[in-house]
Amino acid sequence: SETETSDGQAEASEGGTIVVTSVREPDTVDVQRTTWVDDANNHLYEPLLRFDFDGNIVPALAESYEVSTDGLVVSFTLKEGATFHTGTPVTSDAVKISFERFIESSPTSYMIGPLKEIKVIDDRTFEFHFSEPFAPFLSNATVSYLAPLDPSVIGEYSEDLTDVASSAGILKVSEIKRGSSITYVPYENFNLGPAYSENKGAATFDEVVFRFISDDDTRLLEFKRGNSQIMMSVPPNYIKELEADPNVTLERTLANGHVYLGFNNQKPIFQDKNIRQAIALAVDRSTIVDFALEGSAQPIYGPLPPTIPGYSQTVEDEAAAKYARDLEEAKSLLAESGYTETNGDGFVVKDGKPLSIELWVTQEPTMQRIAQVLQNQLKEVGIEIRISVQEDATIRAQSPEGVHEMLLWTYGWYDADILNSMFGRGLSTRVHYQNDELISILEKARVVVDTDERMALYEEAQRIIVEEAPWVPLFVRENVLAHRDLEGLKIHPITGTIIWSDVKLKK
Amino acid sequence: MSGYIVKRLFTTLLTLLGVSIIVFLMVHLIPGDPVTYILGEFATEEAVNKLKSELGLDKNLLIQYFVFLLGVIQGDLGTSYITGLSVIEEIINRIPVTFQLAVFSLIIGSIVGILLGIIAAVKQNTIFDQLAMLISLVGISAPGFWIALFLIYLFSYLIPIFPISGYDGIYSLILPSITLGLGTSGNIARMTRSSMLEVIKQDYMRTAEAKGVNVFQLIFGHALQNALIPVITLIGIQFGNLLAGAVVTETVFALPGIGSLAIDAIATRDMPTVQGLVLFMAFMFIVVNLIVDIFYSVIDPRIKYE
Amino acid sequence: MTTNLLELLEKNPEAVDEDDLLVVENLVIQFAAEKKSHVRAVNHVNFNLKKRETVALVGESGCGKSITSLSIMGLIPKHAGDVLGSIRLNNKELNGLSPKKMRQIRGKEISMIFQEPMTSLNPVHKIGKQIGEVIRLHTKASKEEIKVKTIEMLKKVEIPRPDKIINDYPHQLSGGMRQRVMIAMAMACNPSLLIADEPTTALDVTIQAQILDLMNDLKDQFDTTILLITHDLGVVAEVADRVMVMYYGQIVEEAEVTTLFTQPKHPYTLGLLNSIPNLEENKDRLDPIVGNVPNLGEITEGCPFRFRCQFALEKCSTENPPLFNIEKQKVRCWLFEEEGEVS
Amino acid sequence: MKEELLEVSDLKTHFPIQKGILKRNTGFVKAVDGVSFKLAKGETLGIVGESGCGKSTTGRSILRLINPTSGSVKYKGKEVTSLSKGELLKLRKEMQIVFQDPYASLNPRITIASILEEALSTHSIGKDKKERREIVLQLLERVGLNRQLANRYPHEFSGGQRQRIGIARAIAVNPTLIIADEPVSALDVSIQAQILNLFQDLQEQMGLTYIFIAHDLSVVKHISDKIGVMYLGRMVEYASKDDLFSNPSHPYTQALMSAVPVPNPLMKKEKISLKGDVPNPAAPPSGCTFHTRCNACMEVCKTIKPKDIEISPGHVVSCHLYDSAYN
Amino acid sequence: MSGIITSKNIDPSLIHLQKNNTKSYWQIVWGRLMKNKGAMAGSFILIFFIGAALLAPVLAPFPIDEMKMENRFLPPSLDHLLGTDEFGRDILSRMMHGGRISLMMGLVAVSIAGITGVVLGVISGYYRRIDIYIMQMMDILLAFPSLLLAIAIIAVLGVGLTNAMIAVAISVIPSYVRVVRGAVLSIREKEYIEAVQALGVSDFKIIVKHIFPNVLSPVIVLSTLQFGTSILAAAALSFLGLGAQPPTPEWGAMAYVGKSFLLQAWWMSLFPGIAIMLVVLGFNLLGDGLRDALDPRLK
Ligand SMILES: Nc1ncnc2c1ncn2[C@@H]1O[C@H](COP(=O)(O)OP(=O)(O)OP(=O)(O)O)[C@@H](O)[C@H]1O
Ligand SMILES: Nc1ncnc2c1ncn2[C@@H]1O[C@H](COP(=O)(O)OP(=O)(O)OP(=O)(O)O)[C@@H](O)[C@H]1O
Ligand SMILES: [Mg+2]
Ligand SMILES: [Mg+2]
Repeated sequence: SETETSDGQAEASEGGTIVVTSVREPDTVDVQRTTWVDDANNHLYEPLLRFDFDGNIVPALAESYEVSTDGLVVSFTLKEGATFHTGTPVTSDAVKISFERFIESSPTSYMIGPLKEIKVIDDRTFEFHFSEPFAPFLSNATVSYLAPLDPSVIGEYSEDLTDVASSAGILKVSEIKRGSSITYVPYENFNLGPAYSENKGAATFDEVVFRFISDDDTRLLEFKRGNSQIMMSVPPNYIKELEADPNVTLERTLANGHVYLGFNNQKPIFQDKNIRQAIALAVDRSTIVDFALEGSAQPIYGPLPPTIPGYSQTVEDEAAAKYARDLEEAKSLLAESGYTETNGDGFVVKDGKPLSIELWVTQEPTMQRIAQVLQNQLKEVGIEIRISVQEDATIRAQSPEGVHEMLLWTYGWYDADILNSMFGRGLSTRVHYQNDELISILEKARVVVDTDERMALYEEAQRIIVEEAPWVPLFVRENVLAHRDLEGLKIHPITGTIIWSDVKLKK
Repeated sequence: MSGYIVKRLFTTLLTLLGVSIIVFLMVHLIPGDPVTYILGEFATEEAVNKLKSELGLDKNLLIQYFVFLLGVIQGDLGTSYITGLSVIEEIINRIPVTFQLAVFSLIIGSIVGILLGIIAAVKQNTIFDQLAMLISLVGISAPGFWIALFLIYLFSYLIPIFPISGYDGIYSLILPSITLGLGTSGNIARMTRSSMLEVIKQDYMRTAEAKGVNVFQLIFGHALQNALIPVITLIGIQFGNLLAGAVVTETVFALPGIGSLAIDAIATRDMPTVQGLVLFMAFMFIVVNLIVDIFYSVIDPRIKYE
Repeated sequence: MTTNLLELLEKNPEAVDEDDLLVVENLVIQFAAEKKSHVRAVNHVNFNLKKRETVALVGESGCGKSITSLSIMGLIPKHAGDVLGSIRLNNKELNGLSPKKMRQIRGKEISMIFQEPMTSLNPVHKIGKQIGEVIRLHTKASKEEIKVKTIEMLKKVEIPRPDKIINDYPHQLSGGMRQRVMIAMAMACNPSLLIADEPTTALDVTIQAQILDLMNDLKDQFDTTILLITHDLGVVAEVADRVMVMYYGQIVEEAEVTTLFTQPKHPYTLGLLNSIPNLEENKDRLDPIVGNVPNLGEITEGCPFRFRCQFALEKCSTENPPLFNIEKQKVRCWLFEEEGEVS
Repeated sequence: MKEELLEVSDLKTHFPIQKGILKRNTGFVKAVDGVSFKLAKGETLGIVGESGCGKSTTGRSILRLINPTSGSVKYKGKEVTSLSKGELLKLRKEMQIVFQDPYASLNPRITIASILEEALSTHSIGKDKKERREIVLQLLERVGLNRQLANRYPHEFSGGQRQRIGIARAIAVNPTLIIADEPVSALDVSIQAQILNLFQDLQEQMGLTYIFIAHDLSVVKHISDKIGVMYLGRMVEYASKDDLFSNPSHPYTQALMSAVPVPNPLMKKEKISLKGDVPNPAAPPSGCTFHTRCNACMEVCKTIKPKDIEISPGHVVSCHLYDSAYN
Repeated sequence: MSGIITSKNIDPSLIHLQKNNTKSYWQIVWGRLMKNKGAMAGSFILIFFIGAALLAPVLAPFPIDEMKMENRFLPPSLDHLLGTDEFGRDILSRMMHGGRISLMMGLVAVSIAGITGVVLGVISGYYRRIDIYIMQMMDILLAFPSLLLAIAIIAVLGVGLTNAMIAVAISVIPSYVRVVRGAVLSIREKEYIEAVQALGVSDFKIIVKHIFPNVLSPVIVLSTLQFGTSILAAAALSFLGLGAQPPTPEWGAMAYVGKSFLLQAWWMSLFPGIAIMLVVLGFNLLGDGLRDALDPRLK
């Protein structure tokens, strides 16, 4: 129920409180102490680099950067006049102190690669020296984990920055009510607005309140009643409902990763490629997308989603052709491996043992729906799926030990190096797939400095993965965000984060 | 009287000790390594070992328990694996909401329950009795989450007079308190009724009647105090159940209480938090029952001199 | 039998006797039983209590002694049973009195003490409060006066240190003490009638002797009439002036205490006296009444005692005898049809 | 002199009073504190005393339903207090008990026939089910109940009838000694007389020996050959019935006798009234436990426990009045 | 032997007054139960639900796991009496099958708790020496509010139907122990126990023959009530996502899933919720009726 002015344009105003309802409360606002950053605290931090809307790496806190030809040194020049929330200027020394703390204590410190040292050249110039080339570094430097923190605060509070978080992002913390909400206010001296936003300075609203409501329905009701302007993570089943509401705008962005059905490739049954491919052939992605996700996803066949540089449309098309649902083909692959339907119960057997696989799923309702659909689809080729619901944490902790048979899991990253994390030597904690050829390609891609060359390597790697089918990529989720009564809200198409610079409340 | 209290305090201490052992074992029997969880799966062996010794996980179980117990005695329930915050602080942050919620529901439940119970007992075997008992049975039988959904749909969505979720002062607690209070009132009503009926049969009630006491005084002056003795125990137990029942209610109403903290902690396997919470709630429960017991001896003079 | 109730009433025009404190006429108490019928627990009971008299009501368990007394107090709840007939205290009809009026009589004009001193006091109230409550209910005394009166009453029932006892709870007292407190409570408003329902049954003999003494003393002090309900013939012999013997809801014999013990007429009374061992004489064998005390509703016609009676006549099984007057004694037995006249 | 069947000497049974946090024993209820008597076969010993004085505990201790604290109980010359489990089972066949409460003493869930059957099968009486059934029916008749009632449940009987069933259970195993713990206290006078007669009949027929506990002195007098008067765990006077009544010697016995109301309004006897209440057995008075209520109390009574003194053969009194040392 | 009995001694009144109407305890209880309106209503509800659950394989109109996407979110209609869910599965059919799970959860939880509780309770009540230890243990268990205890147990055992049942069962044990112990204590004081002890009957026989049957009625009453409580607790756990997991059509889990579709398909959570409430209500009504009917105060 907004009032429209005579010329049909809703008037926007400065100031006001924007309420965002979000699902998960950040563990902490100290980004160097967590493995989880999302929209609820991303805006606190200003990384050195960022992606533009096309996926190119562009300067952010850094004015410019340069990679040496041997790939061992990356040098940055900081923008003039950037300050942390406390007013402390962002200097090379500050960056060094912050990164040292990061390396020492962040659970994600591996992101910085084989860093030898940080050399401060002058107030605004510094160099990262690596012991060997580390290609993913630039993409990693776009992520909040690697954003510098305020050394004045670190000095004072070193261990626990939870209540005093200070970085150089567009918003700063105003109040934290644990278990309930975090309130942010625009950082008044912010001047690092990216190229793709109109306003380069501080945001103009008064405050943003992130309220954390894990219950989907409650979150929805709050939003529908207008108690909140932004609803994050709209559950798929509410999309239709919200689309029908003229006051509501939905923003959909593809995730930086996909949901996949992962095999534990160490298990004897999955060392048989026929079985893996048969399962891949039995899956009907569009049904999953349409009915478990209410259409808010895009089916995917290849290893990388379009949102990660390194995605290749050709690979995707090849994969899609290879693994388009084909029940007959799946059945014959199974038969080739000795699994046939004999006893009339619809399930295939070999040596009297039915092909029955346990699938680990988290408690998330959507995942559970997907699992049920998968269960139905695999049943059509005679494979029995036993759904076993595990806590998120259990899966994280147990899957590296290889106790699972199959899991429904997801990944998200900004760089194709994720493939190394998934299949690299000793790193394949979810699918336990080790292929020397693949590993050597992936390792090479980590040290190659030239982007084109690197992308070519990734394409090669992807082809192997498609052929070998150590997992079944299912779909790329759409992150759906709903907002109302706002103007100027943009979502970054690659990272999916909210761009706060231009956001204004409608009157 | 003080002897009685000392005795109760001692058994309470014993119980607390048992509770702490169970809680401790529970957490340490869990499969899965907290260290992997904290550091993530890419952590180096060295880091793992370092953290292990920091957390004392390399010591034997008995020592670990004593360290834990020592901490507990000093009010230190450890730090969360996830947030790195002190568990006790986290709980203290969250407890006001849960506590208020439990207290309000208990007040609602007790008032409604005791009144229903009195009506049912005084009008035994009439339609009032049957109605009151049916109401209380429905209160007991209806799943809490279902009542919550129903109330939200009705009073927040269709007729928006209450906030749907979140905590914004006492007003936000009305629907959750009703949700929780309903089940409680059912239990209390039934207990009040049967206890009242029992008391009405007692000889001293006949004595009071023979004195010429009127019906009102008979019920409120003579019967109620006796009848409330078992009801008060029940209220004590209910308080504990309310704290636990808050888990469901807080989840549905998105209240920042210890119930929702518990669910989050379980989902993330944040064992120090789970451990701290369980210990804390058990502690609360025991303390409340202790208070109830002592309060008891005030209304039932027989206990004082036991 | 029910239909001519009114007739019966008419046939017995009130014999107004100045000395009569309580007159009970044609008292019938019936309880609802299965299938909409009802059973009579008390069946056409007539008696009167004179001022300053101690009358004992004896009979075996379940014969209706307690509910007779409760009906006088108006304590039989309406939904449980019907009380028919007339109960007059000082010529004032009590049966049918409004609950409010009845409350003013209870505790003030008629008091009652019960068998179980252990459970008859409210466990959560102090002794002083419980005694004080009667006084508060029936007089306009101030708090201070109530306390003084309470202590005075406790002194009267020979309780030591009454000013301390008023702050005690019942469970802190022994059985005998509690019964004294009950008596103090009953006598606090100086009632004209005290009903004592087996006041000493639960007590030891030595304590029983104390309590009986005390009741006798108080009776003289307060000019109270006592209706003593008991099954102990020894107690009856010691304290009663007059005795009524009850069997299956009826009074079967009524007489002065000496008459009853020396010349019992009803076979039941006789049987009772033969059943009890006696300290003062040696019997080799007792001579009990055969059979059992019948349950309520078991016997519907004839004399209810005939199954246990050695002298039962043909007539006994068809017709219930009326009360025959033989001098000052009354007997409900066909054996005395000739001798006596129907009262 | 007849052969002694039972000899109890200085029997003591103390119950710990558990108090405090650790359930430490903070004292003892001296429920039975030095009881001695002898009983010959075929005799009846009556025990009277006020409630809580330890009558039941005495009975139970003799039967070893409670293990006595000290003292000896000799049955047919054999020490009972030290019997092993197996020997105890044999004793159970010799000694039986009948209880006060006719409502609580029968299991409401099983028929009276199986209640009696159980007694028989426990001691392997009767060859088979059929024979035992026949014995059960005979037992019922023996206590004056109709055979046809065998398959009924306890709740279908009146108090007096139940008491008969209780007695049938006790005599089922053909015991020599029956301890009857207030078997008639809960009954109406007319029924009480029936049961007393039944006891006497059975004694005649089966040569039973009784310990008959009651608080009603007239009942005890009626049925007993010897009488023991108990006060606060002690037997203060013990004599043959005739001795006791012709020459009651302990002040308590005297008071008790005078307090019993006599069902004869023409006889007004002189009363000796006792002051005060029965003291708490957990905190009994010092010296002679009766001194607080005694009309003949001397200084010595307050401090020194009286000894048992045999004032005439078989007549024992525990009172300083008869102790030459103090008079 | 019978010769000594004079006919005078045998009670004449008894024979003619008490006709052949001898009834055992259980017959009396049955008679009382049949007269209790609440218990009858409760039984009726339960028979209905149990019948539906038992006959589910025969009666359920649709298979429970067949997905028909074209039938999604159909509101209640003649075809689908209770509507369909997000995969076009018939809710009625799923609920009929789900009833088996919910009832089974109650049954298993009550059986585990009942057996453990009765054994512990009898031991605790009969052998006083062990009593304080068992009771202290129960006090410790009781110190955890029951849902919390269940959640804590699940935190250890992991989520899932079986674990939820175990958790609920454990949290219920103390109430059995308390009730049974109380009953044993009061029965132990009864003279008839002493009488059989005096006869020399062994402890084991006394417990089995004399104590246990008397403990049975409070246990039956408690079990009936706990049945309801357990179903409720299990549903609450499922609702929190800790119990039964999809596609298992447990009612609590169905309500949980349905909750996500509250505004577009209210029937998905409404009906399972009602079913839980009715079944629990049924057990409570029956339990109350049993409590009255089993009242040991015969006559
Ligand atoms: N509320 C009632 N409903 C039905 N019957 C009742 C009720 N109250 C008493 N009775 C019956 O009335 C009869 C007389 O009872 P009452 O209590 O007067 O007996 P009593 O002579 O006092 O016996 P006792 O010596 O055992 O006290 C009994 O058979 C009893 O069962
Ligand atoms: N098991 C027990 N534990 C503790 N104290 C007991 C126990 N049994 C009896 N007593 C106490 O021992 C004393 C004697 O009890 P006992 O039952 O022998 O008395 P009694 O003479 O039979 O009394 P009554 O006439 O009331 O049956 C009482 O004070 C009683 O409280
Ligand atoms: Mg009575
Ligand atoms: Mg006794």
